[in-house]
Amino acid sequence: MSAGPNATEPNPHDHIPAAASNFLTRYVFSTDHKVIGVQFLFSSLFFFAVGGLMAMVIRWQLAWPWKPVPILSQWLWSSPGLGGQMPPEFYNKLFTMHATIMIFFVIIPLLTGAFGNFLIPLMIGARDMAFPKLNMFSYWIMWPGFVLITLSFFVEGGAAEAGWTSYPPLATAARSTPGSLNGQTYWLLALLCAGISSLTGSINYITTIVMLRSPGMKMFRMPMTVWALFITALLQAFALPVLTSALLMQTLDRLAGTNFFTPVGGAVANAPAAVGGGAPLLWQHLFWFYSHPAVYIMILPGMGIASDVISTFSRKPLFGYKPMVIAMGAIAGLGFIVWGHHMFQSGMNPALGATFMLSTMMIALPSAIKVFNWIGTMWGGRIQYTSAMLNAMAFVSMFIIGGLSGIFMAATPVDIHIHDTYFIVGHIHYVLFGGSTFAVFAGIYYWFPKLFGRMMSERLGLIHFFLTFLFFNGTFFFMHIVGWHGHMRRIADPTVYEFLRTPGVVGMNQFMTICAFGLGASQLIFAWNFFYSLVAGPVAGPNPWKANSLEWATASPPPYYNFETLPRVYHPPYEFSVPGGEDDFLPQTTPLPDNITLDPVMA
Amino acid sequence: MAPADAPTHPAAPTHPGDRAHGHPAADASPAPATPGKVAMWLFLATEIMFFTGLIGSYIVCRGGSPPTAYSNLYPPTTPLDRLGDSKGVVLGAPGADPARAAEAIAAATGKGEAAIARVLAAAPHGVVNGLTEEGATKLAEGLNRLGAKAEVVSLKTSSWPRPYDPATNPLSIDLTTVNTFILICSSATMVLAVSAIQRGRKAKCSLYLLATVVLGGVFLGVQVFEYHELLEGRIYPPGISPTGHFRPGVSLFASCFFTVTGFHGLHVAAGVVTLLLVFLASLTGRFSSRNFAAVEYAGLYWHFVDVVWILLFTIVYLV
Amino acid sequence: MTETAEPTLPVAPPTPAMAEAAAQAEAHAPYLKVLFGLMVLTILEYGYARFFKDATGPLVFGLVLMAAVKASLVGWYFMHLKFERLWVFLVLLPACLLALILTALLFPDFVMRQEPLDEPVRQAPRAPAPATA
Amino acid sequence: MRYWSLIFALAAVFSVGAFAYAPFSADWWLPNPAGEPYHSVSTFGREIDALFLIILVLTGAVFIGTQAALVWAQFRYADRIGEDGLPVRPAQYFHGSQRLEVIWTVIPAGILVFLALYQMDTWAKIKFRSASPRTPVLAEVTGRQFQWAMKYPGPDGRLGTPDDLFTVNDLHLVKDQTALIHLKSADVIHSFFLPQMRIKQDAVPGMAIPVWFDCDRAGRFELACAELCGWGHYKMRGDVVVHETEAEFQAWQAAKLAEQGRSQIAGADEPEGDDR
Repeated sequence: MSAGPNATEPNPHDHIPAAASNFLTRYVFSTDHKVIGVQFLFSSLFFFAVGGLMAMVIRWQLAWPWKPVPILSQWLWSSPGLGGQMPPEFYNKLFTMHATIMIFFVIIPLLTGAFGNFLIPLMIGARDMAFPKLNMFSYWIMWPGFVLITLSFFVEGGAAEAGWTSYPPLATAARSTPGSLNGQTYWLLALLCAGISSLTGSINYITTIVMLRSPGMKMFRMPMTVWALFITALLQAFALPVLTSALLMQTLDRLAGTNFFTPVGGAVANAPAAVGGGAPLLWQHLFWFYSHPAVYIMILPGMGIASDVISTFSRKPLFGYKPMVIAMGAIAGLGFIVWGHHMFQSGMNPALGATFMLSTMMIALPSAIKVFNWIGTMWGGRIQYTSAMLNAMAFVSMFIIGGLSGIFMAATPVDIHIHDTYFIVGHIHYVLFGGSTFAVFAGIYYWFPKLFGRMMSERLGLIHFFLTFLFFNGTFFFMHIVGWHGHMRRIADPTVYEFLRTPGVVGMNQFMTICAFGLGASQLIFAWNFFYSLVAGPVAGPNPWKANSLEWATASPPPYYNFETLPRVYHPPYEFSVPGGEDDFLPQTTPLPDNITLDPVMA
Repeated sequence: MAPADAPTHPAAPTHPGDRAHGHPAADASPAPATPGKVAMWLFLATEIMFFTGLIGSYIVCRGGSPPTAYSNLYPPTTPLDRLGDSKGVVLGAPGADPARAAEAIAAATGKGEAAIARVLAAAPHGVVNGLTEEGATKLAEGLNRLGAKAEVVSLKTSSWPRPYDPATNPLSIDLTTVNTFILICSSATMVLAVSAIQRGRKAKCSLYLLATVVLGGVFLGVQVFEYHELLEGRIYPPGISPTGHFRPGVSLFASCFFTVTGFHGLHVAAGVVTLLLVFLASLTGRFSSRNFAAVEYAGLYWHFVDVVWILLFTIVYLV
Repeated sequence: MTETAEPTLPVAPPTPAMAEAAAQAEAHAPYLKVLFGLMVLTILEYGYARFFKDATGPLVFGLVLMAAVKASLVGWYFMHLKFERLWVFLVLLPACLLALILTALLFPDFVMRQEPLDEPVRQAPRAPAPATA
Repeated sequence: MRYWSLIFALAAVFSVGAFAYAPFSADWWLPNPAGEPYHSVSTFGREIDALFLIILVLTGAVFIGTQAALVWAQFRYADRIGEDGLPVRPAQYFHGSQRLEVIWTVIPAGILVFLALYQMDTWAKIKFRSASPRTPVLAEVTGRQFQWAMKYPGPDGRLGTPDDLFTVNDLHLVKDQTALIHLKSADVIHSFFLPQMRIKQDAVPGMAIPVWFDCDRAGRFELACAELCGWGHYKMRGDVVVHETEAEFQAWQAAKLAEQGRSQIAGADEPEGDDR
């Protein structure tokens, strides 16, 4: 590989700081963004495993209701009196915690915490984040959250079971269901911790991206991943505080007896009536004001990663770089005014529903634009089927399904039927697993050499991808079908209903469960590949994929100061296969050949 | 919002000064902002959204409150349509012999001891409710004969506690106006501190910082006093609270009041602590006309807290 | 959170904006004038609230107007928005806009609550119930 | 290498195949009465199904188009290394096309706006209060953990009178008559879900929400709770019985009233329920 002439004039005032002095400050309470990124990576992958196991137990119950779960039932919840059966409230805890963990402790920390921390300074050519100590804080404040969410299983009544949406009064009335006794309070506090982490992180990211770009790194020369993380951080900064306020109000409703979400005289399960005066719908509005943008928080970084990976392995410039950025901005902007589509059947004013339908339909547009652009990027390229590329292509392919199924829900009348059914569950998993998780895999395969200086096994990667892709579709596709057949979500036993007791539905449920186990088992290959390569993978050079962006201009793994001298940047990171070039890539630190001028609108 | 163009503008292609490691590039053109300032304003934007969640909820809770939610005679959210008896007696003063006044009330209404004690304690705004017109007249006359001050009132409802109405609203506007003055003054001393250090007047800056801390502390003290009065110190008539104490659970108004002013108070407390640290730092002489970022950022935060209070004072107390 | 502006961080070079601010600040007058204005407005608010306490419309309108003026005074002069560049407003305006959008979109559900269901009255019973009971 | 595209093709074919097969199986299609798998029983159901089909066809076409383009790109443009160890074909170097961007912005935008506007009418008919039928109320339905409590006005046609009929998990209506119910909740949020009639509405404590629908087939249907309401959410199931004639309904009501009269509860003026 050619390093390219580094044209940076040495800056006499830029100097390399001293290294962290001991083990504790270097690896545990480190202020190095790379170490913090790796910390985020490991803790969220751990919780990924926990959340995945929960999902499998959920699937077991849906396929074979009330049959004792093999192995796990012995030591998790069964009492002799139940004969190994899962109590229905435990089922509710499982799906509540599965969603909570996957959303707040896996996907968001993985995408923004792990990739955001590791990549932003490297990709914009900075030595570290703007506020390294704040960065460290944003990781360690996750820990109270981890601890609280784990502890909540062991308090009286057990973990929260009001769903990850925690609609009051189910969530606020202590006696409404066992998990609302204590677990819900733990849930709220855990989410507050995760929220503070995201908030401090996002302020740090925005500041870093705005202020610390290396010379020549204009905003429109940043990689899509950085753009995506930047817009994600903006979404978080503006939406999360509203959730924080709502979480605090719910906490106060539970602990201080305030009345925000309790209707006049509200009483549940023979508890004394509350004074009330508030409205349960208020929580839903505030919650979705954050949690709808949160959906984009969970998909935008994936879009960024997919863009970078697809361009690199198509050996071709990204199709429509600026339109892609603008589409992402449009998603973020529109994302703030569509939250009501989660509430079409909630008793919300139907006129408001009609408005929200219009804005929701419009947000499908930028997503469509991005899909077309990804296909355009591959068109005419030289596609290299690495594990990272396959996962990124799976992201595109599955995101199409997830995006199109979203249109059914945006259509208010159709939503009347499919709201709160498995159709929704299928949709969210096509976006969050088919989308974000494949993007996470793509990102890990792609940046693993940069993270740890070693290559992952491509062979195992391909096998892992093949199995994951097949089992993923087997697990989640039929959810659309049982969903439009009317299968409600969050029910512990579908066979209570005649129309869900039919052989077709039961068969699909069992098929999905078997595929889910396959999906879970396939991840063992990934885990083996990950940990084996960590210690014994072949050593990677600085730029194993021959990519252009700045992180590949330094050693793998990068030294704690990232760059010997801050690199100077000459063009966007997607100049692959420039005609007349010796190599098929042109690092950002190398000027464009004289005969090339970039299209000012597209590139 | 326009995230796509938000960041593009001042992004000078020049090296913005590698702040994390000191020594801003001397040859670089002056950065339009420092990372600290960007982060501070971003933080304030998140704070705006946080208070939007709280104040927006307050506004809609208030706007959506049904017209009969509060009344001068009955506790909030009492279903008034089922109550036939809608006269009450306001006890201005229990007179020379409260025990006999209590007896009179007990005879007229059959209320328990605790309830009657609350009526007496709530004077001059004590309210005896649940009376017929005739009963109310009789009781008022009887009480007046005992030397107490009492008058008959009829039921008046409102959708929200009205300011200056002691029967429904426990908040003291006078006290809080004074407190608002104090906070505004602290904002002024804060900006004077920044202005002083910008001109290199270190001693003056410290002095103004100290003044700000003290004024902030006084504001907090008054708020603590107010909270104590509301929660414990006084007994209020039933239109405010069925238990006599104004606590977060007694009505939606109480919930909103304690939540918004409480979180504002926490912000003030955090500001006072920060300013105290900045003040102590200023005593070491580390701030100068070229290095006053910490003072400036603390000031921004402090002014923001002041702005929030200006809104809260208007929305919660006056309107 | 203000600790983000750690005192250990190095000197921020006085930007032109700050220099200008410093120059403006040479005279105390604007700050004291603003303070005076804020005081007057507070007293005005106090009196206005007392005077209009029974007229909700003018009360809310006038007080919110005065509060907005006060808030802008603090922002404009004390927070030095007067001297700030575009980027600060690019941070603040989206937040303010979203604040308005959120509050406004809450109105249809809570403030303009739909009228309660009128208890239905049948014009005539559908059919006389067979006298079984 | 290029054969990796086949797995993506497989997924697309599988998806399209499943959707294409779905209408031919009663279990895979929208829920309808057992005997008539392709007949949606309610007026709103037919409208919703039609809209559903329109979206299904539109998204199906887009799906097939994009997946075909994706798979074709994957297949056609896979990197191939010649015998000399060099790529057979270089990658093309271009940054995009303004014309294409405009085309694939404007056309989907048009389709989406059309879809949104096309739905409005049905939505308004089903949910807007101004569209609620001017018929007497059939029943007040109150969700509570974990059952549906129905209150029928009884012979006098008024709710809240001594001849009200109370049932649990048992909703009766008459064929071809618009049924108007008042939906309430006594404790937490529930959701009134009639799968075969494509009706869903959350029951929110503190609110009374009108819901109206009809049914053109007599028989038994199911009522489900679609919003998580606690540990027993899954079993919050009710029966819906559609009577052939008004007389049949009246007879059922009379019999039930008689039964209620005999039982001791009936004497009390208000059995539980949240009548405020």
